[in-house]
Amino acid sequence: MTRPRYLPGDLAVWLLILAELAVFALLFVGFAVARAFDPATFAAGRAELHPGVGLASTLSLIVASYLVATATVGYRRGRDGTAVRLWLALLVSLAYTLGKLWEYGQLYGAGYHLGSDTFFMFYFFLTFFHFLHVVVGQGVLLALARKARRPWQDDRDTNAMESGACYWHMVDLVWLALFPLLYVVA
Amino acid sequence: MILTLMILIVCTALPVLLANAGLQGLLPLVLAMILIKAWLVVDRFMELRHAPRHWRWAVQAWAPMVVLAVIVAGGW
Amino acid sequence: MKYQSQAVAKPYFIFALILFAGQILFGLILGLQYVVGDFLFPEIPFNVARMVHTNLLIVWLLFGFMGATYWLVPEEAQTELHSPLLAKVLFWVFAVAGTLTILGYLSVDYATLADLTYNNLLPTMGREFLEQPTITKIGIAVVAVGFLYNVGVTALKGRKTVVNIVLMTGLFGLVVLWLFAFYNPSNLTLDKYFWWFVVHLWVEGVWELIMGAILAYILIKLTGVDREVIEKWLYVIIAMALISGIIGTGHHFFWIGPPEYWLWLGSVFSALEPLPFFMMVLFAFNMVKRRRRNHPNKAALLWALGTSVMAFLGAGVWGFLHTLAPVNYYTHGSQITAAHGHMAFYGAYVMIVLTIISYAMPIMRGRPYGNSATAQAMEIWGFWLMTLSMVCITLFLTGAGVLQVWLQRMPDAGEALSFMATQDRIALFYWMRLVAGAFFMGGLVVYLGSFLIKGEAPEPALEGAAARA
Amino acid sequence: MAERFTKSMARNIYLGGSVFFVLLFLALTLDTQVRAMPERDNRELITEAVAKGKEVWEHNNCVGCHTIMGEGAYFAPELANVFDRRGGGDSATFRAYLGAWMKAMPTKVPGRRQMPQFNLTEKEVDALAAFLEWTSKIDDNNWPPNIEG
Repeated sequence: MTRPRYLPGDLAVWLLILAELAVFALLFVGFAVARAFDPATFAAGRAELHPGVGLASTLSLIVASYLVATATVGYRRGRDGTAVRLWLALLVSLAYTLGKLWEYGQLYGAGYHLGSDTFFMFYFFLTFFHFLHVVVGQGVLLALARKARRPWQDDRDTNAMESGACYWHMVDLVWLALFPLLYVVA
Repeated sequence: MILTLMILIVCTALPVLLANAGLQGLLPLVLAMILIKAWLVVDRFMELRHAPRHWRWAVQAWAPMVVLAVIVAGGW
Repeated sequence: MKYQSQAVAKPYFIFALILFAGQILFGLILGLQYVVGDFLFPEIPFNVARMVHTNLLIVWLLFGFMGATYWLVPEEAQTELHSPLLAKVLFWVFAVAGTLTILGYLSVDYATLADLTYNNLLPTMGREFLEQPTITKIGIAVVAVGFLYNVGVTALKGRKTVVNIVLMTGLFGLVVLWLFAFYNPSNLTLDKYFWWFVVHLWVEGVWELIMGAILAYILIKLTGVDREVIEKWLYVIIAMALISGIIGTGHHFFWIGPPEYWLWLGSVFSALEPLPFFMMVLFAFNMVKRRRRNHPNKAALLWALGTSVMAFLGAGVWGFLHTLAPVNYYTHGSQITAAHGHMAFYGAYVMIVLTIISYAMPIMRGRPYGNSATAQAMEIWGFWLMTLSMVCITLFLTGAGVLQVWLQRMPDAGEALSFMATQDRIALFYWMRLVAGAFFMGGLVVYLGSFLIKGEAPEPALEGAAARA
Repeated sequence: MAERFTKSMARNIYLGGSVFFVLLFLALTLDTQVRAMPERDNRELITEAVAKGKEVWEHNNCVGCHTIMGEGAYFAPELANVFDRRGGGDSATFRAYLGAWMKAMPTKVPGRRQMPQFNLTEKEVDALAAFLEWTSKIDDNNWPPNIEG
């Protein structure tokens, strides 16, 4: 038996997601073009980053995304534990936030900023722009977790839940491309 | 879902570990990993596997387009 | 007309159209001066004519926005305007101040005007589009605050529709951003940076909210589509406008001193600026396709659809043409900028004001279903004449711009033509633009003439409308 | 394939999106103004004469015909680099050129674009020259592409 095809979440959120993905895609292309013009600067800049922190950030976002995904499925089916999963996801994602802040502190202490060179311009803008998205996502998770804490109701707002979750996964998706581009490819 | 998570973790860690081990020429692997991870996130986590096809492909197309554009634009 | 106080919009619309005619007249003078350099010199030098042309545009659009607001806020809020008297007083204050300012431009030279108005106490004059004497700028601020208070109170005491919320947000932003007009530091780069807070964040920011709200209101009225549907699209469209447009300000920071990262940010975000305009086209045509009534005011519907298309072409497509930094490096400050400016202002803002006038004026003149078929036919002639003329103006200026870039900007230092030599070489395009401008004036005359035709559209039969849906 | 599309979600995106991008824009403005601009706009070179020159520039509505850094009317030549174009990058040469130019206006050549006679004093011409010289030294990402502007 096939279920009718169904888009999780709100159309408005999907329009936003498409727009955001387009912005990030254009920024990635810009990054690649700039890198082609000046590979030495980019290689030197990359050497200053901390791949360990980057890796840990990635893992924290993936795990959080997993928790959000299972929370959404559970919520739709009326299972318990949605709130717990969302709180856990929020907690896990804090590893990303703290890691990023630590790395900003390190780099800033070493004298790097938005205007240092083209690599750091992209590094700071891309990661900070993404960082802000994560912070917004964390706010969304917080709101959803508080909402889900309330006892089971018939009129569960699966629209809000799925919309928030998809936004969060979009943030994760962007990072999955951003992380290797910035930290790994040498 | 838990399987998806496992694959995502492996795909993320693998290039980093290999790079740390001093291997060169990892770019194709890194890009392939991006594609696999994006596929899983979109289809499983976002649950677009069951979404109307045009939505599924619109979002699924993103990662390949980025990878392709990066390859072309960067002349890699 | 559902509420008596909506009628205060009428003088605003009439005065707006008078200033519009003045704007086009001075546009023709400018177009002629481009090819006959000493035309009207020294009585009306180019800089004066241009100042009158652009300032009239801004002021008449503000009159149009105000009229539109006085018209639709009470109706949306389902209540009478807080103070029709205040609206009338502010109309006369603004009209007199505006007229005096224009007369000032024309009667004394600019330096004298600056001295007469004590510009040295708070120097704000002599910057593009902000040429108004400081006292006029203060006047605009005062009128705007009074206006905002009047409609704000009205909107708050009545029904809070999305149209009203978005419109009020846009107007509030308009007033707040106007305050940057008073900041004029000695540092030119700083001056320009915040000057764009007025200019860009008006036309590619808050004005888009105003435009979106008016368009949504018109579509609700003309198509009978459920308000709920139109309102959520309005939200999404203006969200896109702000998401792309705010950082999109960066495309003005390329060559005036701010750091290099604006080259990237400005390019990327303004590449998305056509998106909200494109959505507006889809939105308008979709709503019309799904219409549940056939409103007999065909002219208003044509204006509404035309606005969405021309705004997309002028602001979206022509903006994108030269917004990427590597392209803009060559086109910045060329006739391509002028081409984009003309079509964008006409398509987005002139046409939205003419749309609401086309809908509201007949009602205020006691013709609830629109003007007679003859008057509408004439108005539609005006629409096509003006719109096609503007398309031609834009194409000719684009041609001039491309040639200018080719001759003056692209070659290396030794081989590039000087500015004036280039101007001579592209004179043919300027002549053609002038002809197109004359046709535009013709279109405007036809359009204004349609107001003189008597009679009204008959009340529509109900069944016909239902059958279409 | 029912799609859900709610007004409340659209509103959240509008409000959230606007606040997000306004804050981001303000953060970038802060970085531009506080960190970057002092290195690029030579603000330490803004003398009294330069400031006075900007006033002369504004009081005579020069931007009504000319462009400066590409902004203004497109009727007369770009002036952000006129110091290099007409003065060859030398202050005294440029000052002499500007003084002679301002005196000679209008040319009254029939059919040609005319520049008004502004009756500037010697001091005002000095200030204007200082302003245009300072302007030519702003780091504007190497615009215009060539000396013709």
